[in-house]
Amino acid sequence: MEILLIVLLALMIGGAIFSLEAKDLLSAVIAYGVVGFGLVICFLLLQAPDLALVQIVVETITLIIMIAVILNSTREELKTKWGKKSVVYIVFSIVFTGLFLYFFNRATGSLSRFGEHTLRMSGAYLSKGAENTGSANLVTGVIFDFRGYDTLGEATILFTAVIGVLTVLRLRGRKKNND
Amino acid sequence: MDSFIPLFVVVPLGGAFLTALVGSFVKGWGRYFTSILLAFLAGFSGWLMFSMPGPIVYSVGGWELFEKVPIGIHMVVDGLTVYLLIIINLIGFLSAFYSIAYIKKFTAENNYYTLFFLMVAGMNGVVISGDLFNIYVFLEIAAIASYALVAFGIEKEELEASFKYQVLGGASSLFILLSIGFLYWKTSTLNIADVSRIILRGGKDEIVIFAQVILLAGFGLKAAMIPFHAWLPDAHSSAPSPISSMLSGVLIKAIGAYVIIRLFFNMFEITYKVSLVITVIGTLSMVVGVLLAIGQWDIKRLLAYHSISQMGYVVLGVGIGMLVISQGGKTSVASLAIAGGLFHLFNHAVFKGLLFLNAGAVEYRTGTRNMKKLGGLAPHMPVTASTSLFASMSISGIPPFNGFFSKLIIIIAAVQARYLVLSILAVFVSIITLASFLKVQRFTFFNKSSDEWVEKGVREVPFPMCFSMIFLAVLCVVLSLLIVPSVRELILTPAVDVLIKAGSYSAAVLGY
Amino acid sequence: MIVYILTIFLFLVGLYGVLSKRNLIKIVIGLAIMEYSVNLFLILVGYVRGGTAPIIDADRQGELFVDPLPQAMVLTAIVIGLATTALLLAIAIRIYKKYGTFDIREIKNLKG
Amino acid sequence: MKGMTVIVKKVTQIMCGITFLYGIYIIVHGHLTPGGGFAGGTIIAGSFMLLILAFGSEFLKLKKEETGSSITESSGILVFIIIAALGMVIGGTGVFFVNFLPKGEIGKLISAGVIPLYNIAVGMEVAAALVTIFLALLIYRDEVLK
Repeated sequence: MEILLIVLLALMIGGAIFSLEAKDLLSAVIAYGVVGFGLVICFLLLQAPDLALVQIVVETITLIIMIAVILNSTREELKTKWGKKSVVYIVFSIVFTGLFLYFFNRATGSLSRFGEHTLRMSGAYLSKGAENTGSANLVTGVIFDFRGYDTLGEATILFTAVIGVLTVLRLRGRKKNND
Repeated sequence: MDSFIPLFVVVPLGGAFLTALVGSFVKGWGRYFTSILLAFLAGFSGWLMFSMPGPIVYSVGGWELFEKVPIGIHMVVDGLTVYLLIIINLIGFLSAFYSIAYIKKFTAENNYYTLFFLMVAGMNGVVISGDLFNIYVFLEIAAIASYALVAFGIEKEELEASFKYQVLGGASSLFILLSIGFLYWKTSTLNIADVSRIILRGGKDEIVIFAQVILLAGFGLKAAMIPFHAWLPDAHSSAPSPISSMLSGVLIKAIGAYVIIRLFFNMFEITYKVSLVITVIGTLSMVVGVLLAIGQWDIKRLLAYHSISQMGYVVLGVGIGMLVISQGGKTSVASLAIAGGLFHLFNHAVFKGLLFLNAGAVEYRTGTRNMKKLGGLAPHMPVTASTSLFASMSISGIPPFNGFFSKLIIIIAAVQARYLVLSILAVFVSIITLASFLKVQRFTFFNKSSDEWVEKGVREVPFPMCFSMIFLAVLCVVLSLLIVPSVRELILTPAVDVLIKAGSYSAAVLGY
Repeated sequence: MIVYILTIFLFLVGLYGVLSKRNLIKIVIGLAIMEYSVNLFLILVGYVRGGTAPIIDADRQGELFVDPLPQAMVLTAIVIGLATTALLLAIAIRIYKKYGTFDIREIKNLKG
Repeated sequence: MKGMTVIVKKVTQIMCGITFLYGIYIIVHGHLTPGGGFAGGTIIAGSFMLLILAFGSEFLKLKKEETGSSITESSGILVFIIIAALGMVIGGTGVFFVNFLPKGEIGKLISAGVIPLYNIAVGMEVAAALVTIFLALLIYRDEVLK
């Protein structure tokens, strides 16, 4: 189980790096799909079927939209020169990554290991959630009943994004004749 | 009264959906509807401030504590929250009223008002929420609405500023979510009061420091403190003026500074290191912001850099308070410093909001923001010129305007806490601010013969714009009253007490 | 433990993309990768070894379940990510129309 | 935007109805099985996108104003907030987001109080929102090409 996750994560990291470094934007987007669909399998392995279902559809739609944008504009990645600057960048990122991971490892050493999570807030959801909400699927029970207020916010965010997209994509911003 | 708390979120959200729905059939619907609802909310928050007996805790969905663990989402309204709610809804109302005339120049008015409502709803939601993840969700509503509003004019520089803002804002949101993940890992709960109890019980823990650092980076980006300020000048100067006034006056406070203050006082233990970091960040923002502002010739860009600097004052005041508390100093000094910071928060919202509205009025009539091309506007736009003078004197700390008193309190507190260097820096920055605003006044409203503007037909802006500007200018003077002890005890002291008595927050929510 | 470290590494890869890439689409991809890794991190935190998906049946009473709360949080986060990506792409395509390129170096005409 | 070949069109005709029904199934059974308003809504949006991609926007006579989808979206989320606020009036407790309908028996289709209603409202909203975003990007592209 853990081995499987590690393999999948390695694949996702590979996909992510390839997607960021690819010379063709279309292949970058497809490699990005590897990350998203890898995440779907991770969700399935980690016993989150709800998320897997949402993620697989959302990922597909994101890919469609991204490909539509790219086919509509250009596929070429920009040409970048290798110079002193990029070497400095790479060294800096490697050092930063190492430091971040070191501190992360040190800081989380005292916490519960993988798979040994303790419950506090969700203890009540598991023990009494089904009778309190009447929903057999506890995740649905949590998102629409215990934390329904969050879900209102979430639906609002999608609404905001739609209004934002319609606003940004209108043809003309200002009226022609002032006053 | 308790059951009316959700109105702060429900009213603007409902307003947004109704505007989107009805506004596409009825022309001009959003124009007046927005102002009416926001005026109602501002009045309501004012009423709440004077009639509130103590902290109000509202459990969404009616979920009681289960074996002493909160399981639902709680809304918490205490002195600090009400203080912020008044700022948000008051400035929101005035900006919306100003927009009635200003936004007629743009197309898709309806979307503008919908996004405006959503932004206000998001900020109100962040302020009244008592749950970490809920704060994240509402913060995203406010942030996404503001991304779209920055790009509202869809010209080159607006789109570009919006993209930059969105990338940095998105990254900061993910940092915040990551640190919420760390805190959930450590405590298995999301309620701020509950998290606070567990952290305080656990003593020193490295994961808490790690989460604090990431959280500070995330919210520091949202509040545009100095190492993370890159997006602010572009975004705040490109947006339509009423939106600039909302962004600079309210948004960076409600989803940046407020959350930092709330979490670091009421959730984490105040330690010397963290307070030192916050003070240093505040000082840096104060000094570097004003130095960057000197060379600017674009009015709104200059104002945006001054926003960084003035937010530095707020964070500095609060940071000195934290330092004093962490070293076990006198409570009176700490509460003076925090009071200065919070007072300056309100003042900055008022005068910076006013200055951006002034800049908008100038741009509305002349079509440019470049100070080199302006000058001699004072005879033609008397209201704009005089209100702008009020605001400039207020921001540069000239008595008897409000900015003077809040800066004075912060400086006195710094002296009392023996941080002489900080107080000298604060005075120094104030002087540079004065110089900078003398330049604004001179090059915009005076200095040049004004015949050129007569040909172009420059005259005073329409009534809604004038009304908002005059209202804010009056507030600039009236807010000085907060220095009077009896008024201060009514408004400022409850807000400061919440932070000084850090444990009272958890006690109010958990009841033990 | 190594699972967590790899997830954080994925986060840092995304951050690298956001900070160092000069192409608008690549920046969007970098942000999306960061978001995915945070989602995965939250689910990893909520996993209980041997637990099953939290769906109550009559014949599954008393089984060990994984934590439903991070799942609810991630469901919210996925939709937020979709919204952000859509808005970013809309602005990117608009910028492309104005400038004819996705290159951020040629786009910079803002001072400061 | 033009449509695709006859084979694609024919397959789409068959698939898109099934996808749509599957989306509705996922929404309605959200409180019993994995899935719910978000998953089902995105699936329904997917079926529309399939249709639009295969047949092209001209065939469906789509214009700039996506009035239909944005109205559906606004009303979906309005229904959501009205149900949530109804709890303040009906529940007797005056609480926001209270589950005021009877809970029923766990595992039955009609159970869990207002949760299925929330699911349906959210499903409507999500489906309409995604279709609107897609149409906006697509039709924008058409206009640019002209």
